[in-house]
Amino acid sequence: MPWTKFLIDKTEPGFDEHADQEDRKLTFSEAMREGLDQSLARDENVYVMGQGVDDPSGMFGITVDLHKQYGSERVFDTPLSENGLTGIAVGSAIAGMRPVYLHNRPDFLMLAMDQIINHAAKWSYMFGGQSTVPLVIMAVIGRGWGSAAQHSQSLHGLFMHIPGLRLVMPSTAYDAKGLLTASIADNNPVIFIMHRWLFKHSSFVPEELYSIPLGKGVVRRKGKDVTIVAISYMVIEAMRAAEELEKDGYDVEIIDSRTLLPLDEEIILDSIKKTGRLIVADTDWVTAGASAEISAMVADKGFEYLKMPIKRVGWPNSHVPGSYVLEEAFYPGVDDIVSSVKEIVK
Amino acid sequence: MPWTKFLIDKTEPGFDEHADQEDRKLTFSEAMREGLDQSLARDENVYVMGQGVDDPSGMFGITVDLHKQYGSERVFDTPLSENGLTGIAVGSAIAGMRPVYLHNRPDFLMLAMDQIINHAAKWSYMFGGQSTVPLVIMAVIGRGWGSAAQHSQSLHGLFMHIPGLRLVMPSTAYDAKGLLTASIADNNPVIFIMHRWLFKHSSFVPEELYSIPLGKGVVRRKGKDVTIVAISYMVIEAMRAAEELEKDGYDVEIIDSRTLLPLDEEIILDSIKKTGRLIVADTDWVTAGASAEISAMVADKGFEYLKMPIKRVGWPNSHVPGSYVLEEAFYPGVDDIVSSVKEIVK
Amino acid sequence: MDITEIDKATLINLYSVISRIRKVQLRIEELYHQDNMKTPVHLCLGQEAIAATICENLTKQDYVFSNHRGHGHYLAKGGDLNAMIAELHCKETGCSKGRGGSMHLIDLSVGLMGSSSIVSGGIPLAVGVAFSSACKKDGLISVVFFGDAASEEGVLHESMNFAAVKKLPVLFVCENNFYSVFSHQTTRQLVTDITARPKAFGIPTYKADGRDVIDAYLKSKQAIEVVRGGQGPAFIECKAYRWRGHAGAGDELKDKYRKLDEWDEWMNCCPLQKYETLLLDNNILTDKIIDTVNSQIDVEINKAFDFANESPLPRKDELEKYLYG
Amino acid sequence: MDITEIDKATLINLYSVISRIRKVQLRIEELYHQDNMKTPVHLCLGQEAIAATICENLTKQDYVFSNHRGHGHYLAKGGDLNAMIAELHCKETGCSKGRGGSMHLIDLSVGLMGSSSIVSGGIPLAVGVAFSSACKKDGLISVVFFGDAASEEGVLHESMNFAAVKKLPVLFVCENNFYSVFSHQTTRQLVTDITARPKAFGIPTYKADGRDVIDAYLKSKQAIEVVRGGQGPAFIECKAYRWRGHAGAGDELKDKYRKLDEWDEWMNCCPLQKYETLLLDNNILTDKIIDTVNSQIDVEINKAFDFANESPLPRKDELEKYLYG
Ligand SMILES: Cc1ncc(C[n+]2csc(CCOP(=O)(O)OP(=O)(O)O)c2C)c(N)n1
Ligand SMILES: Cc1ncc(C[n+]2csc(CCOP(=O)(O)OP(=O)(O)O)c2C)c(N)n1
Ligand SMILES: [Mg+2]
Ligand SMILES: [Mg+2]
Repeated sequence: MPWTKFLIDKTEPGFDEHADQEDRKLTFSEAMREGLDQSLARDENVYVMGQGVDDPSGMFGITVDLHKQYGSERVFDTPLSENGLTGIAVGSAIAGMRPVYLHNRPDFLMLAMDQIINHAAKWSYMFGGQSTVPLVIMAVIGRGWGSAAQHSQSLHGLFMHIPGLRLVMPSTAYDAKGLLTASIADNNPVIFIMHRWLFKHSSFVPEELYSIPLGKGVVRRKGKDVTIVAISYMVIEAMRAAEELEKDGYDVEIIDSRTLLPLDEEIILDSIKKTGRLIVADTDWVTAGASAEISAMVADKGFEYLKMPIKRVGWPNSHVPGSYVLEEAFYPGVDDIVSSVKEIVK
Repeated sequence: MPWTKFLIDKTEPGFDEHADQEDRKLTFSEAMREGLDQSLARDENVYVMGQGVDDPSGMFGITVDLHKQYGSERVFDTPLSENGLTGIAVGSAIAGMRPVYLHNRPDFLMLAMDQIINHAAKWSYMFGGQSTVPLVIMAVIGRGWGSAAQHSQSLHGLFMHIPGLRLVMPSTAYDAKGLLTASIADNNPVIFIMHRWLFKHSSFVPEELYSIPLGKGVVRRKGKDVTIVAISYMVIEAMRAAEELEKDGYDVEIIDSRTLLPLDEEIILDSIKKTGRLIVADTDWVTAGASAEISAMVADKGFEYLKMPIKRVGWPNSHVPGSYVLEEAFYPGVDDIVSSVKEIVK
Repeated sequence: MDITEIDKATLINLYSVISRIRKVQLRIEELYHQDNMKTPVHLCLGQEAIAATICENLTKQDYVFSNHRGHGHYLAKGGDLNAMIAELHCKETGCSKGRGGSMHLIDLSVGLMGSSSIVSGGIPLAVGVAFSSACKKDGLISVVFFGDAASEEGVLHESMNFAAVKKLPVLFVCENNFYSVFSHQTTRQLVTDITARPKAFGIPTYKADGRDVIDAYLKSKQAIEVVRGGQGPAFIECKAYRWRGHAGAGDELKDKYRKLDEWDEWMNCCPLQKYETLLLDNNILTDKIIDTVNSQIDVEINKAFDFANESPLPRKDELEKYLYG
Repeated sequence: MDITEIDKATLINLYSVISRIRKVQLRIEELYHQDNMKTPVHLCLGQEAIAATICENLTKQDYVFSNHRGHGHYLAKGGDLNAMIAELHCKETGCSKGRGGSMHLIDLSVGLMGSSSIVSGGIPLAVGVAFSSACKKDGLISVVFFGDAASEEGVLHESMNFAAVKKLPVLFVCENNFYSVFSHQTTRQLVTDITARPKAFGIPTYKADGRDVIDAYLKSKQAIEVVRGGQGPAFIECKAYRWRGHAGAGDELKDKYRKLDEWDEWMNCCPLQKYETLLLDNNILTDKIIDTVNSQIDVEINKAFDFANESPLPRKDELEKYLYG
């Protein structure tokens, strides 16, 4: 049946920051799998758990067959007990392990908020820095095929509110592997959110393990008229919008935030210094989310450069609907970005 | 022993929007109790539950002896099972009851996020409006006496991110009762967050049941130099700051948001049209919280009026510390508001 | 368990309900590849008798909460077929107006209160409805269906504890099909007898064989009589086999994760076939009646798909319409 | 239970640990009204023997997670007294550098891993540490203390299930003092035998009388031997009485919520007094030794309060210092 395959096979044009490198093109999920594989090989304290990580479909390919390589003690399926298992991961991290806990959907993290927010994020602080919690929690934003309100949320806006967490949202295969390495190496709880529509996108991925520092955004496209700060899958939509806008003479700069905690404020402010205009594009509700934070940050620290209102392109005030026609109305994309740009440029 | 009493007895000058009314001055907690009492009397579908609602201290006085009046079937203590009990409250609401579920601290709501976010907030939408969830969830922000990171959070920033919820944060006894009535009467899940330092503040409270519409802010003080949008207890701090600033010739306008979902955008924009300057003061982390949303909203819809950067006064990037000296450094107050005003006015 | 304990009308009705669920599932599966149902489906093939026998013991007003694998619960409780098929087609005429999709079926007119696609999510909701019934003294009971994996969620335990303390009229129905997606129960639970958990909260428990309609009916009846008696909750574990993959049509990967002895044992025992033979042997049904029943069902299913296909889609400008109640 | 099963050194050590916890608690209570300890305290008066007997059976390296009522656990495991009293004074020299307060005690040098003030929060953490030990095959075991009300949280059940499936070396210690703040266990649980719950997950269980040091010691020993044997988790329920109010000094409102027969029964049986008499009767201790032990403790406590009082407060410019690891 189509739905799982449908989305995974969805091959939209991704983009590749090393387009000139001919060899070693991997998809996002291949890059993730490679990163996990190499991390497991490198450090015996790393282990991978989650519902279905050892099953034949292997979490959209991210974990496929890793249990065969590393044994079922280091790569294992879990009962349906998200809060308990998160606490167990935290406990093991306190004792020196480096757990990677995978979830199909961010929606399921709502069952584990007590352990994430009240425990993982606070354990270092509460005890004066004596313990650390090197834990990576992953989840994949679902989209499409009528998965509806309880299976399509992003929810990273919630995590961005909590001190002590890292929040990572890669948009390319290259970044996925590099940020994964940095996340596993970090001594703090990392929420690592992926977007399912990125999984078949491919780009150059070096074979060796490498790390992209948390807190460094990247300029995906240079331009002088307007800055778009885009998160996760919205980078793709922004790139497409920029191409369309180029035809009409708009010169768009695109910043991929890559991580939201820490947020690379400097790269954003530097860009706005030049363009004087900001659009924030997110895969989540705008209200009190990541796009609100980025906008508010600029409305304070970058106010002097701003020539026009800051626009947010993100989810409207609705839950994710089941019906595909309503999904079309729900999800913002190229058109919304294009019209927002036209609203504030010229 | 001091700590509970200490905070409850803390009588700081509140303020009273009907200062001329001599009689019927009630404290915030008396007003809440009266509102619950009258709501229980008015509608047999209303019931009150929560850990300790029937105990001798009665939730800081809010529920004291209500179980004696209405019986232990309508006012009852619960096991420690926050997620389960929230779901139970939601289920009963679906069946036509109007539960009021009280918690000592917002921190404990983290255990119930699945039922709040995935269920209560979505139930109406997911089923095309056929069911409603008239539920009020209350929690009291703790502050002071070394309660530390897991017992002092506000966390309303999280709830503001979720469509389908109401979010209510009263700052006066008068509003407490009126907003409580509106919350119980509302057909949607309402998160009702109180600040413990407001409980002994008193103001005029009419005897009869009355309702303050959700989504209507109020101007607490008129001024022309700068707009301060203040949330919950920060209204008190802002009023004090305004008095101090007045001495130096600053004319401050203060808006009490009263509810964050819905947010009264109009009253804020109207004020900024006049002052051209905005400070948002919150009892929560600034990052991706309510203050970010209000700021981002104005940076879009009110940009043309803005003369200066938008400042946020709220919690820094730290957990709430245990030690009182660190608490002093942690909590923003009058001084921070004063200096923010001075930064952007003149 | 003895067939003579059940009256003829009930036996026939059970046959028709089970056959109807079966046929609806098979039709959905058959057409699913056409991509007109753009919503995940979790078929209950193999598990039909559980929903049917439980609901046969309920009144129309009694409450039911369902889960992601909810087609059978919806139909057994009397949910409107047209509205269900339309929902699978994401149409405005769907039971959730196209907002919910396959995992969010509802029909309040027959007490089908909705379903959560969060595993275990419906459990406390059902307890809450039972609490409401206890307050209102309306004599109704509340039932929640959930899987073996849902029993691993803490919220089940919290819900059972509260239901037990307050003696609420709720029946917990655990459909143990041994799997959670690809994962077998034994990798997730040491004590595979799930009824051990409710016992720990003082809740009376029952076990039924979901392949055996008579057994499932009589055990359900006992459990429901207890709940209706006002003595508090009960719990029934019904075993059955998930004939297909977790979601969608077929089970492409079945050789990669099924336990083969288990597969043989369970797949060789079709609840519907077994029941049909039993009814024929006991002269409750004749081949002719069976034909009549089944062809009526086919007609009804055809109509439902026609209805769904002809129904309008939701309007884009009504995206936010049902956000607030 | 027979005192002769325990060697003399152990018996004496237990006396000293229990007396020390008692005295520390009483001193905190005595001075609490002075408001120098600006942090909520949850005294464990009446429950001292539980922490003492469990920890007596542990090695220094074994792991312990504690909860809000954690002073006894910390001291029994060997936590540094100066650092604890300094923490209660919110000083930089406190065991959590003044960031945690009374509910967040830690001493990693003796395996006291920390405590959560979220009721039940420490339970999965302890299971996680046990998981780590199982991976590393370090032979250590992990212990978590929690109350009767914590047993109502779903996460306990999730944690027990996982520990059982994976056969992890963790001991669950439920201190049943009958109350959660003002609320009696019987209003929250129908089955008040808490060990029914772990049994449902296949976990061996033990029950001990927290007033009776010999009983508590020998039962703890059995339970811990099972866990150390590598066969998986165990669970022990220890009953004891919370002599004071939920938090702070004294129990002003006790007449308003205590069950009086229960109060009489339990308050008339002081674990320390009973044990002292037993040791005297069996010639394990003499009055003289008792005096020596207790005056050493007094000296130590005096020093700890002096240390705390003289210690510096945290620096305001270090507010954010420990946010990241
Ligand atoms: C809280 C939560 N975790 C994970 C999932 C993903 N998921 C959906 S159905 C399912 C399997 C549930 O198994 P079971 O409860 O036995 O029901 P069955 O599918 O066998 O009917 C899983 C893991 C979910 N929907 N909700
Ligand atoms: C999840 C959660 N809910 C509520 C509270 C408030 N609270 C703190 S201690 C306590 C009582 C817990 O009782 P029990 O587990 O029996 O431990 P005891 O205090 O008796 O030692 C409560 C309700 C909390 N800290 N955490
Ligand atoms: Mg199953
Ligand atoms: Mg207790």
